[in-house]
Amino acid sequence: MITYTIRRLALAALILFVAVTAMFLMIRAVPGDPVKIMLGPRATPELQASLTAALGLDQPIWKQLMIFYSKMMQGDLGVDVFSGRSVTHIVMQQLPYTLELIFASIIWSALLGVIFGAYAAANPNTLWDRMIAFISVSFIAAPAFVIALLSLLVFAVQLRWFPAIGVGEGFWSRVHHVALPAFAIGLSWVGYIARLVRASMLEVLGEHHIRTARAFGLSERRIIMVYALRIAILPVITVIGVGMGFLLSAAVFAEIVFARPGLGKLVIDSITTRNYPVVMGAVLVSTGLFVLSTAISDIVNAWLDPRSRQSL
Amino acid sequence: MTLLSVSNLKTSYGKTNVLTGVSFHVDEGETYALVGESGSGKTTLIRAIAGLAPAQEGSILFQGHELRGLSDRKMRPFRKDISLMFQDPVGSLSPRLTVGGLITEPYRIQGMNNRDLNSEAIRLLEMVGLPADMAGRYPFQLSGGQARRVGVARALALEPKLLLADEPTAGLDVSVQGELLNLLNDLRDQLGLSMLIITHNLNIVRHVSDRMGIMYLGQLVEEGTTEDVFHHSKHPYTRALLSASPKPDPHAKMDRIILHGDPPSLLKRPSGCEFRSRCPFAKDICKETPEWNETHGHKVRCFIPLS
Amino acid sequence: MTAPLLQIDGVTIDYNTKKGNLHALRDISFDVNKGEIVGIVGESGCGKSTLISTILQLLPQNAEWKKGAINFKGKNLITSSEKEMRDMRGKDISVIFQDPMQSLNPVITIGRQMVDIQHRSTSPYAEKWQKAIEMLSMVGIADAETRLKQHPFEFSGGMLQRIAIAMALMSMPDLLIADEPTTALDATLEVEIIKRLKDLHKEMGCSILFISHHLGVIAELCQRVVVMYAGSVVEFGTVDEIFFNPKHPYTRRLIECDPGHIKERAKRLPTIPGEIPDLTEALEGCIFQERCSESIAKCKTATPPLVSLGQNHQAACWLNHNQEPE
Amino acid sequence: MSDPITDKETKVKMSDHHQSELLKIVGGVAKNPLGLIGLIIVGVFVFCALFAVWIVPHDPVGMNIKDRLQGPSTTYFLGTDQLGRDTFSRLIMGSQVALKVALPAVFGAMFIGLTLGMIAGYGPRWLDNFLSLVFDTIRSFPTVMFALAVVALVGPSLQTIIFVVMATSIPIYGRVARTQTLALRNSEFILAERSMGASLFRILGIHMMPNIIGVLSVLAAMDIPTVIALEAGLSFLGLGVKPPTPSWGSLLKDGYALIRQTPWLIVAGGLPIIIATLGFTFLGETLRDVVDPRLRKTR
Repeated sequence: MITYTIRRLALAALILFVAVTAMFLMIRAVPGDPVKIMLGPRATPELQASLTAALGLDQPIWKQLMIFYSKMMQGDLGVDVFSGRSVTHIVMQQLPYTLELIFASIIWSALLGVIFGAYAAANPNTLWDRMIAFISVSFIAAPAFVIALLSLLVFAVQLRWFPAIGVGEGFWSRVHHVALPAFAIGLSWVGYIARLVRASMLEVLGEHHIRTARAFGLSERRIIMVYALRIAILPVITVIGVGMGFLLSAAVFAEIVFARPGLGKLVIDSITTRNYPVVMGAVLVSTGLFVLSTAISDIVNAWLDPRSRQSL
Repeated sequence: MTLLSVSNLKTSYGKTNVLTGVSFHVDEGETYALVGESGSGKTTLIRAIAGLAPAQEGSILFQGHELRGLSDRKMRPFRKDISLMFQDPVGSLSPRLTVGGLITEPYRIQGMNNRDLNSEAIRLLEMVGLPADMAGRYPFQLSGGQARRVGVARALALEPKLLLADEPTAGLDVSVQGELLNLLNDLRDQLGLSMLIITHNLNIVRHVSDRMGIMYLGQLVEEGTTEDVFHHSKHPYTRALLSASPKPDPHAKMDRIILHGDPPSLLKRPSGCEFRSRCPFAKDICKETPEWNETHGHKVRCFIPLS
Repeated sequence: MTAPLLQIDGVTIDYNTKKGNLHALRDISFDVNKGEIVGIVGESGCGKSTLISTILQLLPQNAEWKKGAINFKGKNLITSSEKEMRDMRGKDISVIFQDPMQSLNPVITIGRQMVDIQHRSTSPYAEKWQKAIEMLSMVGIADAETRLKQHPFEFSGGMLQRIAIAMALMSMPDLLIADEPTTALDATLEVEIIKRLKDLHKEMGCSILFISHHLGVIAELCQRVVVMYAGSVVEFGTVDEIFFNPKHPYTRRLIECDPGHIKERAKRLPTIPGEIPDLTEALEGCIFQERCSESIAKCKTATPPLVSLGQNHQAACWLNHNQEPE
Repeated sequence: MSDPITDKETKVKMSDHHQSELLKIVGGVAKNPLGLIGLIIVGVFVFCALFAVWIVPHDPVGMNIKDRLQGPSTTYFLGTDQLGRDTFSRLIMGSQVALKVALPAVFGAMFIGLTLGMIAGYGPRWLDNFLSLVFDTIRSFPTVMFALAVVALVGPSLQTIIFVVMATSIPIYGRVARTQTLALRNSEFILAERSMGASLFRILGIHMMPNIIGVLSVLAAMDIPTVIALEAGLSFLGLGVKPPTPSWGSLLKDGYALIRQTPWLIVAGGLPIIIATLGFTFLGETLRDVVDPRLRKTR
């Protein structure tokens, strides 16, 4: 188990390294001088020269990469050209809001999804099962940001049940603020997980070892909760791990629609002001978050399913 | 005349060596059966001969040409003369092709599609006793028996000299087994075909093969004519195999050799005679590696062969 | 003669499928006495697994009981409640399945599964663990202590089947059902498992219902034999009667076709031409008549009943009727 | 030797099954109620996209300030935006943009993903590891973040969106194609083809690909709605197609700005996206059942 964890984290580090380097080179490969683009109208030659030196853009590419990585190791993601504040500080300030939004949406949607899925699997081909199947398919079809806009329009603007803007102070106020965006992002996830749990549960319940368990008179509850769920849950964990990427993307829209601070809003604002270091920092952190979550879900999977320990 | 001669063939995957020096030959028009249990390496051997699995050492001579290590391109002309039949009757048929398409696949591959493939398909279906309208069907619409016959038709499409058959009767009920073996026997006589059959089922070997070899852990331990091996088996493992298939007769006498323990894993092979750990007659001498000792055509690899 | 342990009387089961009602079992009747080994011989599609599921009352949803009863220790299993059945499964009746690689949970250790099936006994965990070790050594598995902590995929087929036997016999059941336990194994392993089953049977005295399509194994192990074909019993009798004095054409052909039976090298092997009839269509007359070389006119119209021909031997074939013993 | 019972001579028609197979699939989809709804919605959507220019009641970019911000009426079916442009016409034109992005991006990604996936699955191990690393790296960028970064660098345009959407979906198809190829690589029918001397192209093209294309086409049908939503999202953030070309996303962008003045812009922009994605998803669902019945049991 330990060797698997180490090797999986090493792979994650490798993927992150390749992704960051690709990102770094992509920015450098763009035609035109990023400094001139960043400064825009205020581009005086001296300002340009000092900024180029500050960003080390005059160095050869691989040297810049070395500097970037050495600084990154100490957690320094460069400096925000305009405000002079360290990018790491800016990004870390916004990160908690995005995490709060993502976990809120995962918790309610995964919970409801598993309950719907398990119920549908427990009594297949009943009216309930077909209804859940229909609802799941329609939920999956609804893109997060359209649901966000519509729910903003109906629940916040028209009915005023929920606040339309901001994050709120204090626990209950924050929950009240995060409810609507979390609902919007999580909705398609309920359908996705419900269908997955139903399909994988039905498949496992059909396997021979379940018949053996029944032949030994184990109670149906124990068979479902231990013998079947232990295997049926595996694909769900993988999907949740991968899903972090989708949630990050959806979070960008939810933060804009509900005017919440967070990584998404930060990236949008720094793009409109052409603030490359901040864009780079935010994208890098979200990629890191995604690579880490896929690694964690693989590790949890390996812990639950000994067979997959040899797969690396 | 010797059609196929395999000498000292060795294959290994990473650190596990599967075949540790196998040598035998198949004469023209002869049917040779290789008998071995799971893990004996018989499938690896037949796939190495067909050029599907790499063999690190030794030689595979087919009509004097060395096949081991040939690239796919150089091997292609020989594929006309050697054809391989697979264990899973339905699984070895490409699911998206019709039976007609499957049977005439060899012609297309060898670039011989200047002839009327439809009539070839009918001829081949006829040969294996299937109705002509079977050509329009897809593999998943066939029963095990029918799929098995389509496999035979495809294997014999280009009238090969050597047919390699991997467990031809696997998955068939006893009553249907006979049908297929009779078909193979008829075709062998009609086309003067040589056959190399591998199986774990000793009973069918007695009715089909002229000569046979017993394989254990990637090695041949006994070889000879089928009658010789069945009536005067010499190697303890062969004797155990022969006694292991219970006769459908409640009063059959039970002088059976029961092997205790499981076959050792390919990763940690025992030293000396590899059957030593399970052999009821093992002695100290068995710690050495036994060589072939042959008495007029009947070879055995054992220091104290049974009388 | 004490009452048989298990008595199956006229059991008829249909499956309703898209193509209509599949008559999987038709009028199955035979019995198993206490401490006896009864063999069921049948090729693929003869209804063996449906019969086992019916005894255990673990039939799929689309199965429909038509008629018949199964008396086990004086209780009709067909009318028993799910609760009563669950009490018996794994205590009075236990099962060994065909494919050892598939019949154990892949992600749970062997030890945990062996303890779980002792869910009825209230003894502490350590005691159950000890019983598991005992059973494993009884079926010849070395260093059981470490083996219990391993998962099924770390064992060979032969080992897994021995574990399955250990699990089945752990609760000293009255009836052990073995559904083709050795079909997936090599010959040398098969005989070893058969020998072990014989010794355990002598030691424990439980009755065994042994299912196989391998005549040799049945001949060696069983005292009485049921021959099944396409969902019905064609012959039932002592092993000597069945093998030396078969009274049904299918049994005769089956014995002839077994390659082990043919002493000398045969140029042409005997076969049974044709295939199993489609059980969804209306069936009249004898089920085997299409493939039977000795069929007479009556076979096409009336279904032959299972009739006793004396000396504990029954067969369902019109040919026996004109020489019925007085 | 032939079987006496069915000795009748029938002309073996090696008929070409392909077009009849297609008809069978469409027929199968139409039979299922969900599939029928999906088929109708997708049909209307494609019809609007193709004939948008002719069926548009008003000039989608024509401004008349006096009619600005009106609710739905007989002249303006869905009301007008802040510049008095007819929302309904802009909606119809918007479907054109959605299709122009979705089709090339999804089918481009599918074929590139299929080829790379098959190469990774069938090729030597080092190539497999390299391609898997490439797939994992691309996939590790959260899609929208990656899109924003690219748009930030090269500026928003239709081509950028198509490139971004295709780039981020190639790994999805690539990974599925790779696992399918790995599973089929040692199957007996592929070994049988090799034993007959079939060339690499014949094995991949005629024997491997048809067994994979089914799963991938279902994936594509389910991926189109995600692509439409992504394009609309980027336009909503002002980083999609440059105005004034009408896109559903830009409708929503205006709608969001005027959310307190009129709800109609959001409703008009939001509903088509939901309906279109519902249509494609229903179609994808039933397509999966019809194309690959084995998949049905895992529905």
